[in-house]
Amino acid sequence: MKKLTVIIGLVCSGLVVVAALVSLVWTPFDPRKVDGPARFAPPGWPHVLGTDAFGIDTASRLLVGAQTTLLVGVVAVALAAVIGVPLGVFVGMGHRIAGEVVARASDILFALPALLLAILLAAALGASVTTAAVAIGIATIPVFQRMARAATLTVMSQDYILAAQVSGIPGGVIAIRHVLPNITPVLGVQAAASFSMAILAEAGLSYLGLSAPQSTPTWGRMLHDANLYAAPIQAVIPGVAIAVAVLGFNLLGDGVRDYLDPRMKELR
Amino acid sequence: MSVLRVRDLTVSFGRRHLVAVDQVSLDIEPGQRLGLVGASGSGKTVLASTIIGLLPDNAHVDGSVTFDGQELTTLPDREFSAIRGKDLTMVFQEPMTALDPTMRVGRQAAELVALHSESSQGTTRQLVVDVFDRVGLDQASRIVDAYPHELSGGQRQRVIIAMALINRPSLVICDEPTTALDATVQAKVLRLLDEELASVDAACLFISHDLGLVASLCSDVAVIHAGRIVERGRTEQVFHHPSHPYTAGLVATASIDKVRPGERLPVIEDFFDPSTVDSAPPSESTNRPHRRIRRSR
Amino acid sequence: MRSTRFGVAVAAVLAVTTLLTGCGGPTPTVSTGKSLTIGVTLEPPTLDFTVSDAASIPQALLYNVYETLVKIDAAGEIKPLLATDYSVSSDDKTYTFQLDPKATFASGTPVTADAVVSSINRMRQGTSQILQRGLSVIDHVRAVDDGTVEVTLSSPSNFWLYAMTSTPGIILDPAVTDLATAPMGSGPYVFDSWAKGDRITLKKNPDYWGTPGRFNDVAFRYIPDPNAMVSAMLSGDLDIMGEMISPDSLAQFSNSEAYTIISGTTNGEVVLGFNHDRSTLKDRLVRQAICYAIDRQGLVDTVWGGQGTVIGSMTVPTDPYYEDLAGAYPYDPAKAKQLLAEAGVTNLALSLRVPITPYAPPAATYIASQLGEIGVTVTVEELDFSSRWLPEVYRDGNYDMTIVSHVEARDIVNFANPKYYWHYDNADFRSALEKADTAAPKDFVPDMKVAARILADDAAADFLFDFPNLIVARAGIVGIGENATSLSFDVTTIAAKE
Amino acid sequence: MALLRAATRRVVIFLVTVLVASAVIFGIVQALPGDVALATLGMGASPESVDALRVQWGLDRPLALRYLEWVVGMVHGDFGASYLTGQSVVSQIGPPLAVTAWLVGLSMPLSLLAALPLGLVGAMGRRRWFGVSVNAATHVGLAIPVFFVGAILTIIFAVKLRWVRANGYVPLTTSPGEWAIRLVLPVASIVIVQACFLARYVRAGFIDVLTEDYYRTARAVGWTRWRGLWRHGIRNVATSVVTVIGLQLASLLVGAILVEQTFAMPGLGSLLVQAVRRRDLMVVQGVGMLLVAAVLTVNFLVDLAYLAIDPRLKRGGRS
Repeated sequence: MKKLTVIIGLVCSGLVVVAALVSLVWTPFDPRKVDGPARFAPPGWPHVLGTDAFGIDTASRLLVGAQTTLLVGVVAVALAAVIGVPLGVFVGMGHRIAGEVVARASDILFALPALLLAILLAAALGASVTTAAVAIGIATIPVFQRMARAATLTVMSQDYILAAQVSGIPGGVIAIRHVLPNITPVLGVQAAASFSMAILAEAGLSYLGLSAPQSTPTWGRMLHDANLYAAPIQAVIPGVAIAVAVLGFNLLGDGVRDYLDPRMKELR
Repeated sequence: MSVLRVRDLTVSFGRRHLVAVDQVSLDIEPGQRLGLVGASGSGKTVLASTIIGLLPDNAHVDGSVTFDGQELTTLPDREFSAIRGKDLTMVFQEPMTALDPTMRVGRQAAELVALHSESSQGTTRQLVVDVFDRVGLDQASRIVDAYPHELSGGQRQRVIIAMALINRPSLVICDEPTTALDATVQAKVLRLLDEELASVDAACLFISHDLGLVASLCSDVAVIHAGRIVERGRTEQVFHHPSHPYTAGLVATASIDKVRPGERLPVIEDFFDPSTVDSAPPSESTNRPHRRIRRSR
Repeated sequence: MRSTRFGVAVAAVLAVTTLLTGCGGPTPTVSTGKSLTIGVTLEPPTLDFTVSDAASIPQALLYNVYETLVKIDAAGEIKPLLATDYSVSSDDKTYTFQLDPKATFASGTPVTADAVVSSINRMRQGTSQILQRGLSVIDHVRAVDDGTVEVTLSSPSNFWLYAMTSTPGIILDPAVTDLATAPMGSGPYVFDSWAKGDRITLKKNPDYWGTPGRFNDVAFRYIPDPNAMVSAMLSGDLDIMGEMISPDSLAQFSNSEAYTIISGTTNGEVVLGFNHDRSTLKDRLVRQAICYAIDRQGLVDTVWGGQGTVIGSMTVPTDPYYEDLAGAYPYDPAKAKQLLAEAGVTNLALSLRVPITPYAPPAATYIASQLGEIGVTVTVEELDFSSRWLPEVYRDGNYDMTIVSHVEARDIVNFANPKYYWHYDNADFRSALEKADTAAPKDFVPDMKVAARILADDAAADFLFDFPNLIVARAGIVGIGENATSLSFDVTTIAAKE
Repeated sequence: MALLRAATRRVVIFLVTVLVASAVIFGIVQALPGDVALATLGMGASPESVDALRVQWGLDRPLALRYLEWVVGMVHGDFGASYLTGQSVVSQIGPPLAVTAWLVGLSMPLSLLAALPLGLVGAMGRRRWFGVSVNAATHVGLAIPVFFVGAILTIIFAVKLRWVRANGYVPLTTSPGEWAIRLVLPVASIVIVQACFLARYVRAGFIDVLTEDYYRTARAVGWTRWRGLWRHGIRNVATSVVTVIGLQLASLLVGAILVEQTFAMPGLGSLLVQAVRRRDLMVVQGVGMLLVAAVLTVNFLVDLAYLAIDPRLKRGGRS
């Protein structure tokens, strides 16, 4: 069953990656070319998934949209991890006052809902996919910070850390040599989960008009622009695409976690 | 009639059917105490878990276990649960984690009584205090209201023993009950177990790797190695005149105090070469019909 | 200046229709005492129209809660409201209004000349630009007697009386203190409540001085999401979908037994505005090339479900001076390319910064695609209207092209203001407009046609289409004006048949 | 005594955190480009009229002074007044807060109610078809955007079947019937997604218990599989779920905007978006402060809830 989870996760997320790669070199039609007379074509030939209100080929937009989807996930997770993990390790390694300050700052950030951040950021910098990804990333910093801190605490209680400390190895070296490698698996799982959360969050922001403009093909924006009554299928397609991507990365994360967490294994 | 009767019991795990208990048969008479001795991984705990029906989901069981004449391997969980904790109980190895940390210990014990009888809350509490008192818990009336983390390891193990005995069972399975305890506490708990088993007249399957403990507590002993019972008999008989080389090894390594200073300590391999004897290591069984037992943990 | 008979002519028409005071001729089988829910899209930021020019304020309040001396009817004619009659002096500078002696505010206070004078003077203090533009021409106002008001302009203006039919002409109850949340006027409905983010509710003015309102309460529900609006209408939650902003969904309402679809014109010209401060766009050839490159009928078909009239200048069909100039720049990409070549422009890259409205981003997508066909690279950016489009595009002129529907009536005058965000600076047009404004009424229309033609010839902007007045009502709702000639969603003419 | 000292310390830290949060919010909000005066005047605004309005609203005064006034006002329960309407921020927040509170307040218990059996079955049957299918269903449910769920529910139940109202909100005090019938779909949308989300935590919590020795003890003393898991698992599950809900509260209050938008409800998130668009900064600050303070308070309360649920923490407390 665990294997099945990982396989489905791999297939779903793999589909997204393949779609993004394919769209770099080829799409069936120009994903920005308006074709008035062809608007709202039902799925068929030559428009495999039909066309939208502009007569733009939905399949092409879907493929290109995969790029944006991945971009959002990568930017958000990378930002959150690059800032959150060092802070978490730093706090976890036992700097008392600095730790308290970081923890409180992280509390404030955590208390600021991601959406509020995104709204403010979009207001300050303008709504775009990048703004949305950055906002989601910032909002995810505390998640990584806390996760890294907890994992670091566990590692720090191990005897080999004590041994290292006793032999006078500086904290920075311990952090890089012993702590980081040991907390990486946990963070990897978190990264997969945050990745899918970021995709979902971006779809929400798109829905509120706080992410991509119409000219940028993204799944969230396609869903936002879809007319539920004139062509419901044009809402279902991006909706399913989002679900597949989120499901894929979620399952992947779960699969990896199950694999790493010995408690999840059946006892002999 | 035997209180417990195990026949040709084979337990294997997973898709690859890794065998943990292989063709084991044994009997325990009412009031009898049987020691089960073996090294880690020999299949002791799996055997105990099979008897009480708490094997993990991926286990396959073949053979028969009857308790008071009732077949257990095919018994539905609901009916099995009515026996567990009442007539058939178990004392676990790890007292630190065997109690729910979020519940007062008295309540955990009281629930166990209520589960198997219709007695009211008030009398149950008194019963629990009495039993706690009997197992040597000072200030038993205070301890019933304690959470597990407020008790020492020895106190917790006493609670667990109390819980195992509170419903006057006919068979108690003790899985290394004292291994996790300090040496001094170990002796006390063991004496307690001895007295209490006697007082409720319960039979006992006592699992241990420590021959000394088994010798002090059990009239009979079975030696398990690689999932098989390799020797069985009266305790003195087996320990003083082991017929199987593995048993001989066990006995010798246990008697380290007899080794003169400077001399090399004996190891089991001095007496027993696993590759030559019929006791094969856990093997993959093939073509063997397996019934998946009801999932339980 | 010369004397005019314009006012007199209008007055003659008014004399006949005085008794109707704004009624659209309801059928006899009307019921009273029901409530009316109208779905609209944009919620006003405040109800204080002396501060904000948001069209959503008059949409809910004008003619319904607030009344003016004269109003505009569905045919675009000036009709009496609080004034039964008026006359214009021979120098076209002094307007004398006879107030309806029956007229009272909803509070019971009669609408006296003093009240009108103080209201107009109060309006002149307003920061709203519409108010200032409409009222700045007034030299002074005075009460001749209790029922007569005299307004003297500093110079004759054909636009002035028209402006007085909208927010600049609103006559406030002298007792009003809080315009932002508690409007008080003399209309058939009074302001009841404003559930922010949801609805504004009006209730019937029981003591209305004219023909009473036909509904006990009227709610304007604000639903910005086009799908949600259609859902609300389809689920029977709305009586009227006041602004159909997803014309592609019209097919849902094709059952004429259940719904009535009203499709008329508005005063809204959807304009592809050029920033005339940009050197490339200063070149008329480039602007004309862009106009030739855009298939406006195709745009209307694709972006607005084929609803809307293609226009050719800053005028709409209900303007008296309207002339169909839609054929000025037929869709001709070859010609567009040729004009670009003539202008010597290569690799033209333009920003198209549009406000987030139902029509602008889709139109931008369409235009970007079509301009791409003639080799113009267009970067589309969507901006929130209030917080980003206004400061960046409107105030700071930081854009090449933008798309806005100019909803006010006769807003062609904006092209005469070089400081307006287009930075259109054409002395010929300015003098033509000035001439029309101050001309004798009979010359107004031909003079305006000249002005409008200048804009078309110069390709001052690409006038895409007249925003349609697209309304869906449930069957049985009658009296909705086909053309929206004012900013008001005028419910005084609406009735529900049983 | 030690307890009192620790409590005092926590309160001080809490207050300092809230104060810092207020400065952060004020800073971010004031740094937003755009201008409420211009946003209000709209197209046709002249620079003079914009300046006049700014002076009228006191926006020309120094930042520090305005911050001080704001903080001092908040201490007295005065969160300032909207520039646009002159109404107090508190009175503006009230009605939308009620909408969102109903939405979230009804959805959360229902989600939890649905999540418990889903998670329990998912944990117990994690190697069998029923548990696997439940788990798969929760995974899928979690992956669907909530507004998409809302749209589908609307089309089915409001437009096609006409069982309920499509959207909008009517206060409970105005008409309980209308209130209820309009809340059904938005609440259902949240519950569907949120239950799937919580079910995964519930499942993980129960699975944790399944591997615990004390669960084996419970089984050994005669608890049946399901009852034993429920009996001994529910507290463990409660701990993690309370944490999750506590941490999620702010996101839920603001995240409800997706559902509010779908169902055209005048909630807190919609107020916030609207206020940001119009640069009605007092309202933005007020709502932001309210949310952050609420979450910080809830975090504090979650700590307390931990103590109630998990006696192990009574000594020493959570670090």
